[in-house]
Amino acid sequence: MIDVLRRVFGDPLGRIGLILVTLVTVGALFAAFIAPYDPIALNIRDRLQDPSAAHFLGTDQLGRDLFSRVLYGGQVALKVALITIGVALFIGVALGMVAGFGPRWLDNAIMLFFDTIRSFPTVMFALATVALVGPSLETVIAVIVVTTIPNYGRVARTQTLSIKSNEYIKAERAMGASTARMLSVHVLPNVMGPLMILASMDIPTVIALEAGLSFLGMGVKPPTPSWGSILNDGYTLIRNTPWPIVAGSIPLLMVTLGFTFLGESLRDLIDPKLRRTV
Amino acid sequence: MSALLQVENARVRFRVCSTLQALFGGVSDPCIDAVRDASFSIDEGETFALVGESGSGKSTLALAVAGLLPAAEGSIRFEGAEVTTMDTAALKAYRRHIAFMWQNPVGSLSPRLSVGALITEPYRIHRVRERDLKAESARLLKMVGLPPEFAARYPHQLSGGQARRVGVARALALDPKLIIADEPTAGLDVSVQGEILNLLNRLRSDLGVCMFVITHNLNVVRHISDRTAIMYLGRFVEQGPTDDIFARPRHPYTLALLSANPEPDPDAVLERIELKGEIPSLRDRPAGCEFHTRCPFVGDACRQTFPPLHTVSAAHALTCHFPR
Amino acid sequence: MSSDVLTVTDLSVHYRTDHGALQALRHVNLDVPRGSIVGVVGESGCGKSTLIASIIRLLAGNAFIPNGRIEFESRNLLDLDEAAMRDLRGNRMSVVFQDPMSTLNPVLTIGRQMTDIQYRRNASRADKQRRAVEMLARVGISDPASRLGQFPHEFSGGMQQRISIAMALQAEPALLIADEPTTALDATLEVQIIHLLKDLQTNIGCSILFISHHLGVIAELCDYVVVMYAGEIVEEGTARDVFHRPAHPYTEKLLQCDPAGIAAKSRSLPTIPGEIPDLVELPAGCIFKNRCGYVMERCDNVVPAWTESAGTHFVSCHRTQT
Amino acid sequence: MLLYLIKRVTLGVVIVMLAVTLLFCMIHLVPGDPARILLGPRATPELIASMSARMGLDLPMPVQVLRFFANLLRGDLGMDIITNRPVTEIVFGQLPYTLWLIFTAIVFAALIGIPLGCYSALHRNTLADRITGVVSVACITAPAFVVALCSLLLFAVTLQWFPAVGAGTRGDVADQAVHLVLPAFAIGLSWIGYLARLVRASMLEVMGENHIRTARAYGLPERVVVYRYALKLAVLPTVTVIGVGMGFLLSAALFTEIVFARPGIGKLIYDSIVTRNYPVVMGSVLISTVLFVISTTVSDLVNAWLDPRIRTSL
Repeated sequence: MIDVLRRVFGDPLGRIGLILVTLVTVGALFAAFIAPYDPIALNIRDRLQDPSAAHFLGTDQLGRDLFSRVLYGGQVALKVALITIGVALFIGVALGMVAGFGPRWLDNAIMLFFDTIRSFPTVMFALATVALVGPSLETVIAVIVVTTIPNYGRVARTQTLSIKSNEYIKAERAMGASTARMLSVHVLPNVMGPLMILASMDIPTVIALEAGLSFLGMGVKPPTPSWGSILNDGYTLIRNTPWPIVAGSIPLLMVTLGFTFLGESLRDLIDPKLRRTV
Repeated sequence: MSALLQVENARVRFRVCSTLQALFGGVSDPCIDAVRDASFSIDEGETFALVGESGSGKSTLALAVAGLLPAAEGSIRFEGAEVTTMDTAALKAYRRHIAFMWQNPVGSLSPRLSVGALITEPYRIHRVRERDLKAESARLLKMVGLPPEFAARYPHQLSGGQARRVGVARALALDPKLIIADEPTAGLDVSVQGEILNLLNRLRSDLGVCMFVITHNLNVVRHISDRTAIMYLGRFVEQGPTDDIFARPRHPYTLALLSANPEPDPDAVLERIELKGEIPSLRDRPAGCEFHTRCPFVGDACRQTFPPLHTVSAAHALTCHFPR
Repeated sequence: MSSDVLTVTDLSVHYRTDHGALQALRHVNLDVPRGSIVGVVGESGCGKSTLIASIIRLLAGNAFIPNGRIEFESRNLLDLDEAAMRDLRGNRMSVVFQDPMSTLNPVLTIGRQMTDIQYRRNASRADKQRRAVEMLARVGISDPASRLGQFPHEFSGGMQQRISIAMALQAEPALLIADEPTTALDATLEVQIIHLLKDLQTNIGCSILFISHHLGVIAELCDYVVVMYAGEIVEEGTARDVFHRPAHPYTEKLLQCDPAGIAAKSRSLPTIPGEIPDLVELPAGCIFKNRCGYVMERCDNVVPAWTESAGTHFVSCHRTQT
Repeated sequence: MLLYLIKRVTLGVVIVMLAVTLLFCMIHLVPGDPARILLGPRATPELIASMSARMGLDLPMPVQVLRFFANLLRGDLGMDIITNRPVTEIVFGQLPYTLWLIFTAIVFAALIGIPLGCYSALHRNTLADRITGVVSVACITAPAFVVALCSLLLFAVTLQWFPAVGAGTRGDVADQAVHLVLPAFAIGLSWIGYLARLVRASMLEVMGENHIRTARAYGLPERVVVYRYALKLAVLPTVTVIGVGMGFLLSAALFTEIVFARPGIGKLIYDSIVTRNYPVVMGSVLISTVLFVISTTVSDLVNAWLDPRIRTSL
């Protein structure tokens, strides 16, 4: 682990990624100590201020400090990313391995399920659900989980299929190994490598999706700070002040860039062959 | 005479296109016969070799023997028990007694397990708890001539010859009665080939284990097997004691295979039998004798009728209209 | 004009690796006389592939050539610029590679590929196609005209190798390099390809540099034989010299090991114990000393010289020099 | 080939039907009566009942699904409950805007991304390649709506180079084109990076294959080797990726249409969701699903057409 980190740090791209991710993570985790203001405290007198020493990123239309809101917004983003990817990975891998290893009809059924989910454009599916259930963080998480399961499921299935055709799986079968043993001891460890990398590269996608839904007013409920809702405020105020958009975009771009650079660097280190498939 | 393994008229079929495709494409039979009418037996302590070129169905037959592929017809009996009708539990018990050596030495070893874990994998699968796995792995490594330190290595750190030895060690783990060796020397340099063949011969004389060797290389067969069968298009064309087959091959295909292995001597008098064309598709088996499209000695009868079984001796038989 | 089509003199090729320079070829000398077939024998890791790649100058990016000359038709290939080199490839010298399945472009038709490589000829499309058909017929492909429109995957392995040979000989080169052309094929097809190569060589009159690990095939096809071990040529001579009077212990052992040469049934086959030395940190002295049965004190630290043992027969071994 | 086509189309229809059924289930499993939500808390029970009847909500769900499909076969997607116009008319009125937007974006991305990827692959590990690599990765990850917002802020509001809202005057092609620039850029930017990376990777892979060595060993000019022998194979994966990418493109289009207040199917879905206009939601989600299924099928067929190995195996 330490060794991997050191090697990532040795790669310029990896180093930038690591720094960006660390900055955002630390900012989010220690928001309570770093943030100069309460992110939801109104201060109408100081509304729509430009950046200054008192407010690094200025204030919004309700006079809330944008820098503080950005820091707290990171908590929402990371929470959504970690929970959704963890759950989706777990379900996706399980379904994908069963599809790849199981009988043909089961494979077909699971693939049909994946294809159906994938054929809804993600955001439209999310919007439809949120509109029906009502906006909340839980809904956003549930929707993203459902829409990303097929991503992992398909990769896990492809990997399982290619592993299944390897001679060492045939060898296991010839020795009388049970399906459970083949899957857990021989397939799973080989499937997880590429999937972990894929998952790390999905973090920015999920964060962007959450921000996007919040931007549309379909994500976290106000006044909870989220990067997306900051951007939404900025959009309505676009002709008055550019700063909320800047304040919302910076952390989003930092975190997406950071995780992607990190993921790329990890992937090159761990499995150069994967360049094509992911 | 007690046969350990008795195969009679085995037939293995593969589906090559879907029923729907067959219906649309006007294909009468969506299946092909990868193996057809294969009959042989392996006696206690014997080594039996199956020789054929790519696509001859030799590996398919081996998989069917191990119960890894279903046989469409015929019977496969191991110590008198019918393999083709075994349920999962019976198959698992059966697989304790047979062991595979796979064609791809490195590829048949699970890449994330150490050599020690790999060769004791059979104990874990069959829940053999009374043995000390560490001692076992050292014992098995010693049997195949590898130092015990190898237990800590991983497959990608092994050379082809070493990976082969690990494969042999794993095959020996549960004291099998039959070892099925698929191309035991494939991909090895000639200087290493001998090591593996010697090892197999030694194990056979030390442990009395039976072997079923599958190979395209007749040179390998000569030195390790007692009896040999030659396969072409999924059928046995000649079968008999190895010495007889090498001393006096009778089927033209056997002749051609033997002559295709020239000795390393520029002055050797070559009577090479060059076959015409290529192996026909299994989807489109030639009428009459299936070898007639390539046979240098083809006659009219060969194009018309399937050749009868020609018996040279009790143990030596072939299917040919005009045995040499 | 010398009588040799190809003369390799003191050629070394190294690869840059993380651990240092891997010395894949060291001081290699090799002649291919006009109109002859020279066989190169060696096991994996002996440097056969590097030798070919350096002759056609398509070495991997991390390779470099510290010393040596490769003279082809009296020009040093290592001095030629890329354009001049490209002009030779497929024209004066061509190659048949090992794996027929992957050497042809999968998305272009055979006809397209065979006419593309005639780009130097100032001829009409129909003319080029006629030439392609003619070549396909010569390598024994039936109904060649209609098969021009087919893609490589529609041919069997043996047929693909015939097509590769047709492409290689289309320009009637002076030198054909055949890199294990039969290894991927079944034995009965191997015989066909060997005979085809021999026939075409006599007809066209080119020289062939034939690389193989199959001793029997080399013995049957080649006039001269070169034996390589761990990046060096250890023995060279006429096929008769090398196969009948092997002078290097490695050649001797290799011949003993070939099961095709062992007629009597044996339960204990000869082997060459040990492994090829590390080519990054080369041992001192003779390269074969760790596996040699005749090892002497001198082998430990003195590199054996390249010496003539009889007429055309050369060897690098201390044993023959005493 | 024909059989394959039939199979693909059948699969597509099944997927669309499943998707619609799924959406139906969601609408009905959710607590709350859509008619009540639509009409607000002050609606009278009679009004709600009549609205329910009009929307067909009083029927059991399977019947509703069947009725929906039956109407679908007649090309009828129901009525907009607010304006009372046919949903088909509304959806197909908006569809061209989205299609043009997506098409412009992907063509723009392909025109820049593919050559960029080729260049990188051929000049591997040079400074230019590294810079392209980093920029590409940076482009891929930038979320479309953030790019849309930033470009709106910079190019439309601050610099005023391009118009900020709408799709331009009908019939005025030049005006419409100008209105397309920023939205297409917002959607296409990440695709430039994506295609560049993809083409670079597959180009490098193809260039390492044996048949490229063969082509070089025949002295073919490098230009021919790269553009005729390698590129044709290297662009194959991009076709699949664009086909499957339709889902992402539609999602990106939704954000961009909202940010730039452009008409289009995404904006339609958003607006109808906000106004709880379920027939329009159903209709437009159905159409975008069909769009996605068609694009993956077409990309598979194009792939088969380009790659003889797949073509003959079908």
